Amino acid sequence: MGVLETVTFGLFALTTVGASLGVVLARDVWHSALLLGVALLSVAVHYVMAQAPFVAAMQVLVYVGGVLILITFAVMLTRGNDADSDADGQGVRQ
Amino acid sequence: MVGVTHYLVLSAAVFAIGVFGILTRRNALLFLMSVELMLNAANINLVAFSLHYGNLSGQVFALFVMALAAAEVAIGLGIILVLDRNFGGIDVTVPTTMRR
Amino acid sequence: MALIELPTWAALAPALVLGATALVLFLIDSIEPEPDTTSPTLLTGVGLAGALSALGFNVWYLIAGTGQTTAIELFGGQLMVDGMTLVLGTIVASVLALVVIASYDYIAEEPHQAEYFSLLFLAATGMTLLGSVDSFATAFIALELSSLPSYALVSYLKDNRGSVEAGLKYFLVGALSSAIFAYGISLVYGATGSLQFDAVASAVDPTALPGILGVGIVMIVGGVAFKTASVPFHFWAPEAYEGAPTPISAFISSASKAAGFVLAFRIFTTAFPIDAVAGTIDWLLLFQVLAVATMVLGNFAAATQENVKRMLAYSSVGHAGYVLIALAALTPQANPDLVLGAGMLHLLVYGFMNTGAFLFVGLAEYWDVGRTFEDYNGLASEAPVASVAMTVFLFSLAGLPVGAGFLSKYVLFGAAVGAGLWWLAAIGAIASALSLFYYSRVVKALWIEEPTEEFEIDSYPVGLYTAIVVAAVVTVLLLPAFGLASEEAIAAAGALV
Amino acid sequence: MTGAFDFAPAIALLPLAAFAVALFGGNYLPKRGALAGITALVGSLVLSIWALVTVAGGETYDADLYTFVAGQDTLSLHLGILIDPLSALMLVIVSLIALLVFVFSLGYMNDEDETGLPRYYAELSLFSFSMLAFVFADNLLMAFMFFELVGLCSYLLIGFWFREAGPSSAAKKAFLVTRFGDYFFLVGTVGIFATFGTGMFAGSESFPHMAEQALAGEHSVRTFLGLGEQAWFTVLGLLVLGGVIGKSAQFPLHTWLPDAMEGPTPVSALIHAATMVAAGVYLVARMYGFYLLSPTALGVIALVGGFTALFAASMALVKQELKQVLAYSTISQYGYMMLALGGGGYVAAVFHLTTHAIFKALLFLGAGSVIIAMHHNENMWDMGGLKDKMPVTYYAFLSGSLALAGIFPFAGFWSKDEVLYETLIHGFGGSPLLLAGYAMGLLAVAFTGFYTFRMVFLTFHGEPRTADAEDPHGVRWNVKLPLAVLGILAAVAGVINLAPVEKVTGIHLTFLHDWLDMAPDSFGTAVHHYTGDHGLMHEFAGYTAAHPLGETGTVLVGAAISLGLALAGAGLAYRLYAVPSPTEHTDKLGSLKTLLMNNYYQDEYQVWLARDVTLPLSRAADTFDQSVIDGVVNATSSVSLFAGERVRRIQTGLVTHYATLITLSLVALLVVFGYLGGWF
Amino acid sequence: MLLEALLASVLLGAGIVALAPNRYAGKLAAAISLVPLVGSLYLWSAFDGVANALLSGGEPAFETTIAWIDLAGYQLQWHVGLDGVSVPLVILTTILTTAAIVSAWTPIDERESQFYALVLLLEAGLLGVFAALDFFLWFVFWEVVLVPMYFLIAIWGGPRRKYAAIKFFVYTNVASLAMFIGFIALVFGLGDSVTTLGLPEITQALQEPGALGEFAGLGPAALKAAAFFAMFAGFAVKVPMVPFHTWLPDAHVEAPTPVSVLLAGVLLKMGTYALLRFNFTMLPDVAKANAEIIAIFAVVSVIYGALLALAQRDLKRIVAYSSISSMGYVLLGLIAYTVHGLGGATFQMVSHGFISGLMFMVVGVIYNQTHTRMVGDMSGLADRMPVTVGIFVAAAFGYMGLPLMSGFAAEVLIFLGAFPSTVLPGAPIFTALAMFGIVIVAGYLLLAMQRTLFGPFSLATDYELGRAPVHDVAPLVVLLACVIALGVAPDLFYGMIQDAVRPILELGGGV
Repeated sequence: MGVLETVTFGLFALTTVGASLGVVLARDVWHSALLLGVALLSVAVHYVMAQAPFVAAMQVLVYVGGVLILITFAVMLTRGNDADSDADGQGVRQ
Repeated sequence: MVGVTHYLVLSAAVFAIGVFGILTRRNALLFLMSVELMLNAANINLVAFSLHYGNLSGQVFALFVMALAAAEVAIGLGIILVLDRNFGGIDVTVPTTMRR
Repeated sequence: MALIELPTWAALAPALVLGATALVLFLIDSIEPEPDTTSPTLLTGVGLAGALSALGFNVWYLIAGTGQTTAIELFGGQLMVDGMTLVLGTIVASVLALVVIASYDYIAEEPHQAEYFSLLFLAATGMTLLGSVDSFATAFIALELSSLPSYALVSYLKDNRGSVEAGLKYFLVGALSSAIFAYGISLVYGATGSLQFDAVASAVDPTALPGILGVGIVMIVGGVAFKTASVPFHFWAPEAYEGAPTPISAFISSASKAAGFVLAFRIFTTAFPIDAVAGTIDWLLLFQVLAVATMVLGNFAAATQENVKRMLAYSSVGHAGYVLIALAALTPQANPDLVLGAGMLHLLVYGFMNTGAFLFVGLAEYWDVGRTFEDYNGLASEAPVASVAMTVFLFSLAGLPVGAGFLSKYVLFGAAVGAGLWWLAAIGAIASALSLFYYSRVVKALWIEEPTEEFEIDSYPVGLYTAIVVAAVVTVLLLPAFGLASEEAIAAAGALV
Repeated sequence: MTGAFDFAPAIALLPLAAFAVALFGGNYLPKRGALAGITALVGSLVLSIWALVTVAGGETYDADLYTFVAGQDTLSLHLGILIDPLSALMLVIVSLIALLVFVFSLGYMNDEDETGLPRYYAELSLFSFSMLAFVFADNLLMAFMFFELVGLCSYLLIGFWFREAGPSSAAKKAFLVTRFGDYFFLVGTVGIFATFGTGMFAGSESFPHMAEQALAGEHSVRTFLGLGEQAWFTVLGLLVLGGVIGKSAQFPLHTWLPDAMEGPTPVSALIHAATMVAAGVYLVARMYGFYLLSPTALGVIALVGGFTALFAASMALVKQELKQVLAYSTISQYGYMMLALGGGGYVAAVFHLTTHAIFKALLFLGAGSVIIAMHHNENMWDMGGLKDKMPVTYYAFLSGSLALAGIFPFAGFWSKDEVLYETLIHGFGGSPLLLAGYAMGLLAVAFTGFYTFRMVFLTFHGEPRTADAEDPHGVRWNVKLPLAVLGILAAVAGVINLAPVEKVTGIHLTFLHDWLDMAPDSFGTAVHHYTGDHGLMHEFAGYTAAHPLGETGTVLVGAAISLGLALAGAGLAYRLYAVPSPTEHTDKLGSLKTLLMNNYYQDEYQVWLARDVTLPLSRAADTFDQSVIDGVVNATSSVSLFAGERVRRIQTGLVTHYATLITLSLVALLVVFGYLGGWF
Repeated sequence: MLLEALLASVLLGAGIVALAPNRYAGKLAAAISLVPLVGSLYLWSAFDGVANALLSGGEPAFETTIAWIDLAGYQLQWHVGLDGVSVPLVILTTILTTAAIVSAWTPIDERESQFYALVLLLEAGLLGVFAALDFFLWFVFWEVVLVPMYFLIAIWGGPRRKYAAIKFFVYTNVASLAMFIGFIALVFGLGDSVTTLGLPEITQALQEPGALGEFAGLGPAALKAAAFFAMFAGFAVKVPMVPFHTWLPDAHVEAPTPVSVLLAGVLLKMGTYALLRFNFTMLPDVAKANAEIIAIFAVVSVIYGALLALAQRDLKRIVAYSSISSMGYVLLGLIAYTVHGLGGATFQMVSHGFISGLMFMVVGVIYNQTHTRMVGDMSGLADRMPVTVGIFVAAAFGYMGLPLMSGFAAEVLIFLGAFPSTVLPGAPIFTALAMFGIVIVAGYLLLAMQRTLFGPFSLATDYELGRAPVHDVAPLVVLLACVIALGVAPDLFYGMIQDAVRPILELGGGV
């Protein structure tokens, strides 16, 4: 039990951290948004493991169902005329 | 056995990644997403400690944080949209009309 | 006593009234579905009524002594009402009333006025609630409740690049800060297993996990530092204040700052009393460092500004530094009532004088006279009454006895000296002297310089004028009547420590 | 009983009233206020004489009349009147000469249609007030006050013709130089008050008396700076002497007096010859009991006096302006008085003071008469031959000149002789220092004889050398009357103290001595208190008289030598200048003449001190002040603003920078406080 | 309630004048200022105060005490009253204000109502400073004085008025802050033994041995010394003393004449008054222990200030620097700790108030006619304006300490007091050094007078020089009369001054 838990935790911890890193490192905002979803979902798994299923449910509903959709929406709205957003970090300052 | 410490490390890592994102990315949306990561890091702590102490206030607070994070995103997106409209983009380093 | 018959939740009446007013404003707006057809006068009137009744409740409760001997606890200790709550409520409601009146003219040409007012009242509700929080959970909620509408209000002029930029920066720094704050809370929860202030204090175990508690406390300091525009979380302030619609600048820089400080006072006296956490973190020293940094940075940066509003913004940072003395000086030898009370008093007086100063800038913007010092040259000949008021505000801010700012500032410095921190007072004094220099630049422009060009002033906005004059009168009258305010503020502070 | 002393304050206050009348009403009065002054001074003179008579009757007066400052548990300051023989005599002299000068002014000023006459008479009245009040002052502070006031009047009157550059400059110089002396006087006064708690001149509560007791060990006083009583009293005496040197134009503070001749001549007569300049000497005489306690101070007085007598006389030898000669002669004569005081000749000094007041006032008024006649040309080389055209002036002037030169039997002979005699006998009596003073005084006698008669001959004898001298402007009774009065007095005033005659004949003729000896014992100002067998001079100053040739012999030889020298000087002048067309024989002195004409460059070094030392010093201070002290102030503000400029640059406008700074600060705080809190 | 009525009348008057039309403002202000003038003279005649208001046994006259603010253990009060030190200064203030107002009729020709209102406001502040007996109340007045002064210099001043005004403003404000910190540290050091910020209570508590506890790591002695020097520095700026004086010449030169009159006449006295009240009454032991240092300050101020005056060409600057010099005497008198030292110092405050006011006013009258104040730009003025020049000469001699004018009495009393001081080692030397100031003062005043007033008439500016109008000359005459009256009868004030300063000497706390 303990080992399995630990392994699961480790696995999802890696997912969480990896996805989070992906969020901040991805060049494309789209990818970031998607990876954010992954990260948030894996966090929800941690909640379940920490015996907080309700919180986990809310995490899925609020974050994935609300926040992520909003962000996606915003990406769509702003992407067209945001030439710089793809070349984040290396963009040329006006 | 997964202890509080593990969660603490995890949350710290997520928090740090969020901070890293804020510091390195210029896209307003990514800024927002990084903040979400940081808030989630807080939530991981809260839930984990809630388990540790066996009281629910941590979980309850985590729920509030979620709700407020959502509200924050909503407001933030609104601002980002007007930013986009006024400055033709969502690069946070562009609006510097008030430097000095 | 009639108050006894009221239910305990009625102690929250000021916040409730403000929240209700926000909803009423929404309601009024929705009665007329066509956008922007609702009478501004009606909106202002309702808003004013709401603000004044909130003010009335606060003053009434203060006089009646509600919650001042023993705090009224609500919702299982999540909220409470005591003297500090009411003093903060008074500050917020007063500033709100002034801002509402001033906004009548300032946003006369703008769309979405009902939303503007509603957001204003929601923010005010959050700020008022910040005075009655008794747990980190409610603290976070109230903080966000006051911040979120503020973000929107700052970028209310959505076609104005300055306003949008201000809103963006405010929002981004705010989001970062709230995340830090939340994380700090989570760590404190981790270290103590509780979110309720009293419980945190009693659960603090200096031996266990000192790092987690310490990091948590520092992060919480960060959260309140953002709210109070203290260094290093002040970066949003100059730009948000400069870009925001001026009444909003006034509101945020006065009321919001006061709310942040009251929260800080409560957290650090109730949840982290220095005796309990001294082994972990000497937050006295932390606040001393922050106070010095804030005073110096705010005042020095203000000294060389060209834009009046931005100068006021930086000066607002500087004033946050003064009030930080109230926390920094809670040393063992200090008279804690006096120290905290002095901080409260300064916030109260600052509420009027700073609001008034910003509203004068709003008046100038209303007349399109420009934003720099030079643009104000000779304005006194056109608007003597407002200029007198502005002079009162500025000199009072600088600590000259034309208004109560003199007393509050010197009581604060005196309290610092009383705490043995004469050097802190000395740094404050130097900063204060510098502030006299830059405040008097405005006065000089108004009264002494010759106008560079003709002013085109064709109307004298009633609302703005009223607000400015009222603020000036209160600022002046608080000087002789300081005793009334100080009694309440010190009693409230005394209840806290 | 109403007596003279009840009216004593009026002696001074009458001229004060005249001051107010002349100042405010002068323009509406006949003679522009002169009559008010004359009336007041007649009153003063009458009262003074009445006081003199009363004193002669054996009464004296010493009273505090007005409490200037009533000290609580500390010293009080009073204004009071001391009338003893000395002050009574001086009151008469001053009021008499002042009255005569007022009368003379009618001719000198009114008849010449000068403007600003009310001012003139007001100032002259104010001077009379101050001088008279100074004379009867009963304490040192009051004396100082009126000493200063006469200085003010001197300043105002020298600068009377303010539209010209010269008088105002001279006035400034006069005031400044005397003020420099007064500075020491004031320090001394303050020191005396601090030491004794009083500044009274006479009586058992007076400071000379207390000092005497202190030295006798009967009473102790507080001294300062760790000095013993004797040394401290010497310091005090020398400090007060500073004022004396300034006011009485003694070396090295004599330079103002020749310049002061820029003032109207009656003013020169009154202030810069007869009265104010005498104030210094009078002051020493007034507090002689104090000086007698300090041999050092006495020695200094004597040397300063002797040297000044000679030094000034040498400069008078070559002057070309009438009044300049008189000015240097005045300095020289006051040197004699100082010599007398230093040499233990108290009576001699007062005697010479008296006679000098008369004959010098006379000479100045005579010079004024000449100047009127010469249409305000003062150069003696432009004169000549005036003897026949203005006989009254001439004879009066001659009388004064004989007195000045010390020719028997004119007043000056007696007094000067007594001065020299007293110095000589005390010099032989064990104070060899005085012999040096005596030698200088004696040499000066010859000089005096020469320059006096050079002046007389150049002015009145020979042929007229200019048109003005050919046809001088006439003078009226108001000029002649004072000249006549003074001329007679100059001839006969010596009778008041014919000491040599007494010594030779044994007939008692030293009336002045008796007079000054009449002061009551309680005052401690009587002559026998100073010079008697148990007098201070003997007990404290250590002076004893010695007569190398026997008493009579010494008197006669001394008188003969000085008379011989005076005659020799006068004779030389006669040879050189009593010719129809004299030439400037002093040219033969060559570079010495240049030196003398330039007053030994005394003015130059004082001007250098003022202009090339003090002014540059003050400019340097100003530069220092502007650049360093004010520079620091301004730099503080510049640095603050520069720092502000730097600080505000932190706000770059880039929100990512803000986030970075926030994070870094937070991390820094965490690290620091973590370290302090021991988290790691 | 007399004092309150007086203050209220001035404040009310300021309000009325502010709203009056410009044309009548001057006359109206003059008329209004007669109220406090007459009132203060009545106060003088009815004065019945005993001893020093701050010390035990002292009973101030016209005392009122009303609780004002309660600050956690410290009560601030409206506490006013007069003793022998403050009455003369109050009278000085009222007389000079009226004189200044009348003298402003000619030079002030724009925004008159504002000008006169500010002058009255200034008067209110000054009166408050001299009357207040509660620290905070006193401090309010102390600081409020800055505000009208700032405007008066900055609006109606000369070409560099803005620089001068802000320099004055900030410099003196910094000084106030230093002083404040020093004083408050002392109060807290007293701990529970004081419950109000009443100056008498604090002063008396400080005299109790052992009342002062350890505070902020400083022992009682160190605390006293620190507080003393903080306050000393603060007041030294106001006085001003070298090297804190550089704001003064700038302020004086730029200020319009009536303002210079008040600045030199009364404002500087605030500094010495405060020194007397705070440093020298509250902390005599520290003063005595550091007597030499203070005396050096005094002497340097006297001599250096006078030297600076000698180097100036601007008549106003000359008088300004000479004020620094004259204020040095006050300090010398204070440190002597003798009746005549303290009393003479106080008397000098009053005397110098009148004389320097008079000097500035005369210079102002000349400026009104010639439009220049530069020594080289004019000469022989006596020819054209004899009365004014006469008064100039009288004033200058008053400044030089001519007997029978108040300056002499003041200086002589100071010297008489300082010379035998037992507190100050080497007192005779210090006194003698300071006294040399009387020579230098004569030097620069005579030099300036010779160059400007005498000699052949000439004027570098294109103005038709005429006689000054009567209302310009009248205040001069009034002030000159005051100077002479005080010079002839110093006891008009000196008796009550002695009553008030004598108890200071009886304080314990020897070195």
